[in-house]
Amino acid sequence: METILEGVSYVRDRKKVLDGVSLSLTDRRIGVVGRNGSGKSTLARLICGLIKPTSGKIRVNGIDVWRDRKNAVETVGIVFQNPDHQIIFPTVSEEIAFGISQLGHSKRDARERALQTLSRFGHETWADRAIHTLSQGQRHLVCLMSVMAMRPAVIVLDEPFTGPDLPTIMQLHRHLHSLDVSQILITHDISALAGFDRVVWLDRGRIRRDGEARAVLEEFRTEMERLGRSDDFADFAD
Amino acid sequence: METILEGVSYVRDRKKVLDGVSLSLTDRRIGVVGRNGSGKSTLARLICGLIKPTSGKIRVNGIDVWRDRKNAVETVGIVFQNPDHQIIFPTVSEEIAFGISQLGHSKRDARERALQTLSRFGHETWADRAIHTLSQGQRHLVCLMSVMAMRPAVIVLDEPFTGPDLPTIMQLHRHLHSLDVSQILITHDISALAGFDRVVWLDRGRIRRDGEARAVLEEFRTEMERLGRSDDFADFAD
Amino acid sequence: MISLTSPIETPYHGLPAGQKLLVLCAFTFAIFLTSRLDAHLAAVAFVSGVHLGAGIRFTLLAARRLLPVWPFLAVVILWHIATDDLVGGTVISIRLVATIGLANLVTMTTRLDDLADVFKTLLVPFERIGIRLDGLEMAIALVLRFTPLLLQRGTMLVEAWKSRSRRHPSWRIVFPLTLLAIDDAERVSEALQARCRAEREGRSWHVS
Amino acid sequence: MYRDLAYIALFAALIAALGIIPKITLASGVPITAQSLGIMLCGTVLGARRGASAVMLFLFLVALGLPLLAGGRGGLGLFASPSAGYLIGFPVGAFIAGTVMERWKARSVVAAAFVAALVGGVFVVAAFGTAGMAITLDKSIPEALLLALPFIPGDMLKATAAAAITAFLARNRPESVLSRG
Ligand SMILES: Nc1ncnc2c1ncn2[C@@H]1O[C@H](COP(=O)(O)OP(=O)(O)OP(=O)(O)O)[C@@H](O)[C@H]1O
Ligand SMILES: Nc1ncnc2c1ncn2[C@@H]1O[C@H](COP(=O)(O)OP(=O)(O)OP(=O)(O)O)[C@@H](O)[C@H]1O
Ligand SMILES: O=C(O)CCCC[C@@H]1SC[C@@H]2NC(=O)N[C@@H]21
Ligand SMILES: [Mg+2]
Ligand SMILES: [Mg+2]
Repeated sequence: METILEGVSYVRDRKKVLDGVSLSLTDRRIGVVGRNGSGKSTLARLICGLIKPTSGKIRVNGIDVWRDRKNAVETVGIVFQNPDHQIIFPTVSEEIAFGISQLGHSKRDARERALQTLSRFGHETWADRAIHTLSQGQRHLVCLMSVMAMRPAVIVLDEPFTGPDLPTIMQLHRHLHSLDVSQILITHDISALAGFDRVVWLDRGRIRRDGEARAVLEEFRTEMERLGRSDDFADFAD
Repeated sequence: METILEGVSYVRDRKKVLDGVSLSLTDRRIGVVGRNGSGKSTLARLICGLIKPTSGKIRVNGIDVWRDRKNAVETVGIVFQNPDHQIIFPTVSEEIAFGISQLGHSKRDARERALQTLSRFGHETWADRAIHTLSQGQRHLVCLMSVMAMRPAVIVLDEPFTGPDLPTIMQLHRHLHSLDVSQILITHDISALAGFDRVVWLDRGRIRRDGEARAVLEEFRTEMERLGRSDDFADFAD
Repeated sequence: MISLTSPIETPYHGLPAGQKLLVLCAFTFAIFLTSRLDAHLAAVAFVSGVHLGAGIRFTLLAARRLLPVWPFLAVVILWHIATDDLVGGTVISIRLVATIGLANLVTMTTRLDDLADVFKTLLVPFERIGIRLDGLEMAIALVLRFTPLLLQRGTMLVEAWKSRSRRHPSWRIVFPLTLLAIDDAERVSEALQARCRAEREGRSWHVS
Repeated sequence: MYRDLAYIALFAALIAALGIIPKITLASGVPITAQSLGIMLCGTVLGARRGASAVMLFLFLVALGLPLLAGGRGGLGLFASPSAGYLIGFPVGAFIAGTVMERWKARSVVAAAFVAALVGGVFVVAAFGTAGMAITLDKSIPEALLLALPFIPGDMLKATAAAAITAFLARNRPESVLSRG
């Protein structure tokens, strides 16, 4: 993949949520870390073309994700931080089939593939289940399956592992691996980034560090632990 | 604390979400683990008296939490798994002050204490902020502060650390410690239960193991990793 | 969500939805043209016959669906007795039972999709005057999701309230409920954008 | 488009959800329901076109036979019942309420919303409802007016609620009040 941001800023209610972010992401597995409110989810939305940068340019595999929606949905998928912010349809199979049908598959075909995805995770019985009767972790898994079923080239995962349980997470990792998809993974869990190629550390809307995963993570962890030990939070208030 | 469940079942749409759960929890720090959909959040709601058990009895410090709401809210507090399920009011200070004023404090007093809680976490500036402009981790922190500000004897935390960042989590731990409150912590993160007294392992609505934390966690971890390695998920479908 | 389609199979299930609607419209229109008692008696005989043609069990089910109408028919009759116009009262009562009964029969014997298709065809002329229909199917799916979601948001709010208050939530809880609802709409529109390849600009199916 | 679609569907669902509040059926055969509050909100919050669209979407689903009217009723029969006039008046009422809201840019949202709800959601709807009862029940207009009268006090209350809710939204989610956008 090739995700390129050039001087991207995003202003909301006169607050600079992101401020002059330039990135050129070409590695296969990229982590994004940063404190609460540092702008990680905003960055994810921008990369998927869901919000318009106040200034700057964003291209994913050469596509202007804000303008060219048709190609954007085929290229980049996003799993939102909160499963309830992602779910559109009343039943599980409709939810998973929706994205597939948007890629141009027929309704029948889309449902067929949705069922395949479900059975890949051992949840065939969920097909006609009303989503609101699932537990939160189960709903989170539905969101992940919906996006993976679309097989985008790049997938942006915003804290995807906070809902699913350990066996499901292991299963998800295997599945993601088999899909041959580039990942941009936002997380607070440093250990989830083991084996990643590169890590971007956001701090109050700006890039604080960006580089080889292990080095950035080491520095990030040290700084977070230092902050956590101090009891004077005043200067970090947002 | 003394949280006692006697043969508690909870049925929803003819599905036994919890099935004959008996527990007598007297330790100060108790962990609850289990797979997605095993009934952890349902157990949390029952212990706080938010839903009525289909059968069985629940007492927290001798209080019938479903019937005796007045004493229940003073005794047991809950932080929901999803911050969006907890937030009622438009602004941060209203949200935190609400619970305090419900304990019988005057409006002014409640706001005063809310501001104190905010400044304890270095977020005075949030007081009149619209909650929906906060990031998800920040909203999660607001939920935690709202409940801690009420100083209940027992606090049920449903995956409270999936939103806040590491420094905030460390800060929260210190604060919880200083409050001298009993905790019932639901989590998928085994390491978060280090130092806990006891762990309950739920499996498809029943208690699978219940006992000294380290032993239960060891067994739980082994089983979860075994499940995660196997690719045959069929028999665990819910 | 359950629809009001009958679980009992009838011969009418097989008829094209368009034809059934046409008959219904013609029947309703015709009956409002006259106020003669004999014409109304013939109409009610027709509607009863059509029902019985589908079997006793179906007729009973249909009659149960008409239950809410009965008490009010009694009032109509009483009113007309009081005003000394028993024939007039009978005519009105028969007219209501016959038209509602026949309409219910169409509803009960027609699948949702088929009915929707007929309505969509009927709406085509509206497309000419600027109403776009391409979002209709999506809109229907969204309503079916939002309706239980709103009720669930209500339950959630009550729980959130109860968890920190000794009092029952007051009616005031409708205010935060509307906020939750609006936030849901915003999120769903973002979620749609994330997976829908249609252009963001461009008009929806409502008049614009 | 997505946003419009989501809002329209949400408000159609809102009318449906208000149907769980129990109805009281009067002698005319038309019930007192909370659903007309939903009609008013469609107008005051969404504005004329989107508001009317939301109501039509709701009626479309009712006509299809979904049990979305108070008391779990639905189906084509409703359009031959004494309620028919009200049902047909719903989208018109929402449209008028929305028009008032859009045209009259009073400083105070509460005032504008109250007047809008009153004109569109109460009077226009009542006018259609009266005509409907006159036809289906074969009554003279004055007689039908008498039948429509008992709804007015409740409807005024609903208009007040609609105004309060619209103002609350305008304060806390200004961008959601599309009628003022
Ligand atoms: N209305 C319903 N109908 C059927 N099943 C339901 C309903 N509501 C909840 N359930 C089921 O109840 C079970 C318990 O849900 P609960 O939210 O307590 O799980 P949990 O252990 O907290 O899961 P997670 O780890 O995902 O948060 C789930 O399997 C869910 O599918
Ligand atoms: N309407 C708004 N007005 C002011 N600030 C806003 C608004 N919307 C978002 N923000 C701010 O934007 C910042 C970035 O939010 P974002 O959700 O991207 O953070 P995040 O890094 O994902 O945090 P988290 O780890 O908690 O998920 C936050 O500080 C938030 O307070
Ligand atoms: O049959 C129905 O459910 C729809 C009837 C419409 C009821 C109308 S709406 C205006 C007036 N106010 C009420 O409370 N009821 C009537
Ligand atoms: Mg975030
Ligand atoms: Mg849970």
